[in-house]
Amino acid sequence: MEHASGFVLPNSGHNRDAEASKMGMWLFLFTELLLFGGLFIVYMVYRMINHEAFLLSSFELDVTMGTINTVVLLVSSMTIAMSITAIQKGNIKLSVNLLYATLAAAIIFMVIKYFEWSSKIHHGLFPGMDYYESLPKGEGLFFYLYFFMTGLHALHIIIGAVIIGVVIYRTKKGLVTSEKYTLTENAGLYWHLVDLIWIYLFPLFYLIH
Amino acid sequence: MATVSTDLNYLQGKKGLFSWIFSVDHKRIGLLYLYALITFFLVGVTLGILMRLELLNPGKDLLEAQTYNQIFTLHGVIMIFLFIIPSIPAVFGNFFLPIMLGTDDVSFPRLNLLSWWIYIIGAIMALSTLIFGDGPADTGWTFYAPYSVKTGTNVTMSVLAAFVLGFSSILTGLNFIVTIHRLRTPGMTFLKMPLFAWALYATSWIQLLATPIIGITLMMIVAERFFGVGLFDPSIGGDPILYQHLFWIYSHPAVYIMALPAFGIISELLPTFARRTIFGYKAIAFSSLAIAFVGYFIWGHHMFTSGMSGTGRFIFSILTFLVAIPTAIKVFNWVATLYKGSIHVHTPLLYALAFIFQFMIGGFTGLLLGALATDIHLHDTYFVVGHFHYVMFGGTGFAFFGALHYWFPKIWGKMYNAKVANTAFTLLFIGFNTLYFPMLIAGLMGMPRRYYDYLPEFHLPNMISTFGSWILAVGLILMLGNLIYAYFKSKEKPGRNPWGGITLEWQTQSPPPVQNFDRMPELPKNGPYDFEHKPTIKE
Amino acid sequence: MRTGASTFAEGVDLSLYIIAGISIVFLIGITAVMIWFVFRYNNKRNPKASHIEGNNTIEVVWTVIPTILVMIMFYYGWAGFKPMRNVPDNAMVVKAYAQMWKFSFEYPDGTYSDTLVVPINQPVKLELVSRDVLHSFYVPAFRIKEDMVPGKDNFLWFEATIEGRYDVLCAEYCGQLHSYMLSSVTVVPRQRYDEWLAKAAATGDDHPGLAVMKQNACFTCHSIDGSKLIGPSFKGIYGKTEIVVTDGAEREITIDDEYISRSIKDPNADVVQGYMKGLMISYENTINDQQIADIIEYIKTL
Amino acid sequence: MENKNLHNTENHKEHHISSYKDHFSTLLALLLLTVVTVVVSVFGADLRSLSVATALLIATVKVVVVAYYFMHLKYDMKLYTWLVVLVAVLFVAFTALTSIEYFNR
Ligand code: HEA
Ligand code: HEA
Ligand code: HEC
Ligand code: CUA
Ligand SMILES: [Cu+2]
Repeated sequence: MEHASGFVLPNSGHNRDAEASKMGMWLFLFTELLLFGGLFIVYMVYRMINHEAFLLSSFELDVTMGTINTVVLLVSSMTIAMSITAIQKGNIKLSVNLLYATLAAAIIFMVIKYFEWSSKIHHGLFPGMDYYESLPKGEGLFFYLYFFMTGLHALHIIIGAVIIGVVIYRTKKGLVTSEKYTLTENAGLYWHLVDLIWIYLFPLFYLIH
Repeated sequence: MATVSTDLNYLQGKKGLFSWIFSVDHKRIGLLYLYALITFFLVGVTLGILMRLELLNPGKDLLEAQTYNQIFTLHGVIMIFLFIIPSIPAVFGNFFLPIMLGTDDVSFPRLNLLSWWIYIIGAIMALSTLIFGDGPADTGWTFYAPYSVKTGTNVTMSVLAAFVLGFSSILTGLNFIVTIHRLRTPGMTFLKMPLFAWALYATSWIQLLATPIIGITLMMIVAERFFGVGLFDPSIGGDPILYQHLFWIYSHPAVYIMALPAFGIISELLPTFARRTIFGYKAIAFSSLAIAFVGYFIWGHHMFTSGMSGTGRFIFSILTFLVAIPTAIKVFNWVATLYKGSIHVHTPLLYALAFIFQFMIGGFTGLLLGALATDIHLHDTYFVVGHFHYVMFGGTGFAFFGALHYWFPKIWGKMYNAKVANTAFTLLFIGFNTLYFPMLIAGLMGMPRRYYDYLPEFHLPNMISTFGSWILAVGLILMLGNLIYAYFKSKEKPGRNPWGGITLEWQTQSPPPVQNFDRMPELPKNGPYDFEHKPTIKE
Repeated sequence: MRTGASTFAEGVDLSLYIIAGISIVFLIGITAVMIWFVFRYNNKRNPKASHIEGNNTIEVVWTVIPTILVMIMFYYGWAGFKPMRNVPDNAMVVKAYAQMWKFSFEYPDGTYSDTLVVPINQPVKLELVSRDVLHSFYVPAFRIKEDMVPGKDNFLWFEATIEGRYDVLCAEYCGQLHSYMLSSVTVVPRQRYDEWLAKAAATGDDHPGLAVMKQNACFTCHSIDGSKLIGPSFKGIYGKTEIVVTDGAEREITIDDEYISRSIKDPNADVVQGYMKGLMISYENTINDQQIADIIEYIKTL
Repeated sequence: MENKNLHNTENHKEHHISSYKDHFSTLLALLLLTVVTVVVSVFGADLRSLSVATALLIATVKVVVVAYYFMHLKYDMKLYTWLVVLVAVLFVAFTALTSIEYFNR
């Protein structure tokens, strides 16, 4: 910003600084990682003291669905990464289409998650339900954590989807260009984080056999 | 480059409430924090006085047991989450970090405003428990499960408030880190950065990387209170001690969120008033990072009697002692900075000296708590209460007051009455020690904390302590009164650099212009405290 | 510091003196030096400052010395603590129960008592059990403290060395009457201990319901004389109608066998108007149906 | 006026643009790892604790791949890589200290 007395401070908080936005995004991702980190610690400890129960409960989860969802998320990670490449190369249309593809993946993920959750809830496994209350020691914790962690993760998927929606809108309006694509980049970072967390959730809940 | 400035200062320009609460100017946001903080501090302090009155004599005096329990919880929550954690970074960090770095704002000015709003929302939530729901929580600020899950008071709201406040803290930290990385003026390398900036840098990392853990932990408590399945309930395979682990994984590092910025303030005050370069710049800068880092791994010292394993106690105790070393390094370097200086004794320096003295007592009592044998006896007694008031109030609180007196002329372009300020300081110092030293004695005698009533043998220390609280109260009122009077009535214009300071904020006008500088800031030749080659500052 | 009346006192006090001793030397030393500098290098005496940037040797010195000192402190702390976790084989085992806001003790022969009586020079192991929330068993004179965690088998042990009566305090915040959760431990010669135990073991002639209620500390919260404590008084409640809150809705009930039994097994299902939810815990697993019947019989007599 | 910050000691010179092909290969690698981890744990169920370790190990490899290529760590300032390592160290230390405590109960 220019000063009344006619000089410009070389580095200014009011200037556009793409690197700063990216750094801010990374730092934010760290906090997200540790947010889940707390839950992973809970998971670890409870698994340690309820070893067998966790093992037994994990058989209740549907590996096929989990695997499909993993694949969906990985593909979506690729599409959004490609979308950044596209915008960098100035290919606005392709970039938007790839974002749509990512959005579609997010929706598929949520739909599958919906079916998974509803079948669990149908069995009365949601915390507070009768069947849940009657579970043997330790198994209840497994499902509690399952719902808490995948629920929080799903919340992140929704937020990510909204962000991607915003990027699509702004790209279409021409506010994101091959010169100014920080927004797409940051949305990409966020989306990858969602993927990262799932990469750990998947084996911890579905595959520990 | 103009010599006479035509810039408006940040207090002029837009007027009116909205121009403040929606301002993205880091200086205005800093002051918004200041006013909010002082308000909450006064609420917290009044609760403190009430507790002391109740504890003046054994037996019931003026409060019900339940009320007392709610009061100390609210006192703790206000003091920790609303006052001391934001205090120095949010007020002085916001105001001075960009100026000290030679830039015009933080990296994300709007995010900065958002942090303040989140802070206010969190604060309103915390205080709303006074009016709505079933009254403020009665769990202690630690919210230990399973009691916090069982009690009928409004724990949910208090916990949600702490959660929201955590966000504010995270965003401020994030903003500062990026600002420090991106916006230093050319020529100011990391090793030429003022030590206050270093301290904030280390603090910000703790805010960023520790706060999420408490966020999620508190969410678990909320979920517990809604679904009531017993995440920490042993009968279904849970473990109440796990809650404590998670809580302290955040809350121990959090005590360094409180302490490090205060260290930064002291590192600014001493060279200014000794008119010489600081002793051991690098040692002080890096020890902040060391404290921040080691501080992550010693949370277990709050749980020595919880039934942790022997190995756990061993490891946490030894690591706790390690954290004393970087702190020791700082203290020694500070004292050495006074050596062969040319010392000007002004109010801020007095606060700095009192800080060193009181923080040492706080730190040494910390060592007694960190040793296994003694902690078994002292854990959860008034010794701990004495310890943390010494470090938090005697340390950070005094540093905060010192900073307030140091930067008062810069922030408002006015000057307070030095005599009154010194008198207030003396009262605060005497009152403080009369209030808290007897608590250490009571603790050694075995008086547990969070006690509404106590056995007659603890009467004497409690009585002295309550007397101390009155002296302290008088000192505090005098100090605030003096500053408020100066704010409204002072005619004295302190000029750019009343203390002969060297960091960049002293090169600009008092109060600073909207853009922070009215001329290009000039860095001293060799590092930030190079008083030998101090740039001349024309009015 | 009060007199140490157990074998641990020596170790704890020694580490206390060592750490406090080193600390006080540093505290006084550093403060004195600081004040001296402020005085000696005052700008009037020393108008021109010397700009000393630092000195690596001295930095190393004042890093290494405190490191050594804190390791010494750590060592004594550890040494004083270590015996606390190694229970001798000949220890007498007593179970200590805690619940809001009362301690009770169960002796090897099944005797219950509100206060602890132990023989002198006899290692005693306390198995710590909490029935509701966290409590902490604290005897300042013995320098012992350990949390009582629901669902976890904690323990501590001690060997008393001086006869007398010492305070037992609850050191972990546990709710409204935390500060009144007191008991005592009396140290007596072996012979007096045996006598006491024999007398305490002899069943009293209390009403069986009263005995059960005493054992479960119902009277910390309920009175039998009509005065209101934490919970409603038992005086004359049998057959009375009152308003309770069930799932947030108020309704009127009559106090009968079934209601009392439910109040004991699931107290939070119906909460008496004007009282707080969550305070009384379920006694479903501690009091059996026969005992509940006794309690009801007893309440009827009030 | 579009003025960027002059301060460039930490800026790197050129923005690297990853090709579509690179992204696709990365995806293939990730899918392969997914297949491996599912196979190991579903069909190697008797390996039990071994399969936990392998599952976590493979997950970590996947995470590194995502971070390195998709999240562009490979081409960004080294600072980011260091910070990610720092966060990882911190988290591992938290879990390690906690589990030491619980293992020795
Ligand atoms: C500003 C906040 C702050 C700071 C800086 C500290 C600093 C320290 N604290 Fe404190 N602490 C609290 C705030 C703080 N604490 C709070 C709020 C609680 C209670 C929470 C609750 O339960 O409600 C607490 C509780 C607490 C406990 C738990 C007690 C218990 O509940 O049983 C312990 C135990 O180890 C401890 C230890 C320490 C140590 C070793 C330091 C060290 O960092 C101190 C280091 C400093 C020095 C050692 C002095 C300076 C050094 C020299 C002058 C050089 C000479 C030195 C040597 C020769 C070694 N603290
Ligand atoms: C920065 C932190 C901070 C500060 C500054 C203080 C300040 C004070 N605290 Fe604080 N205290 C805590 C943090 C702090 N406290 C925490 C974290 C706890 C633990 C809570 C828990 O256990 O969960 C605690 C617990 C605690 C206890 C222990 C309660 C118990 O365990 O039973 C006591 C007891 O005396 C106490 C007293 C005081 C007093 C007398 C002050 C004094 O400093 C207050 C001095 C008062 C004045 C100087 C009054 C001045 C002004 C006025 C009276 C005017 C008011 C005017 C208007 C409102 C217009 N505090
Ligand atoms: C920690 C305090 C506490 C303890 C200990 C306690 N209670 Fe209660 N009790 C309460 C409170 C508070 C209520 C009222 C709220 C409610 O109904 O849950 C209550 C309600 C009751 C009622 C219903 C009274 C009415 O007027 O409807 C009965 C019966 C009762 N308790 C029996 C017992 C028995 C028997 C014991 C011991 C084995 C016991 N309580 C121990 C706190 C306690
Ligand atoms: Cu029981 Cu405090
Ligand atoms: Cu701590």
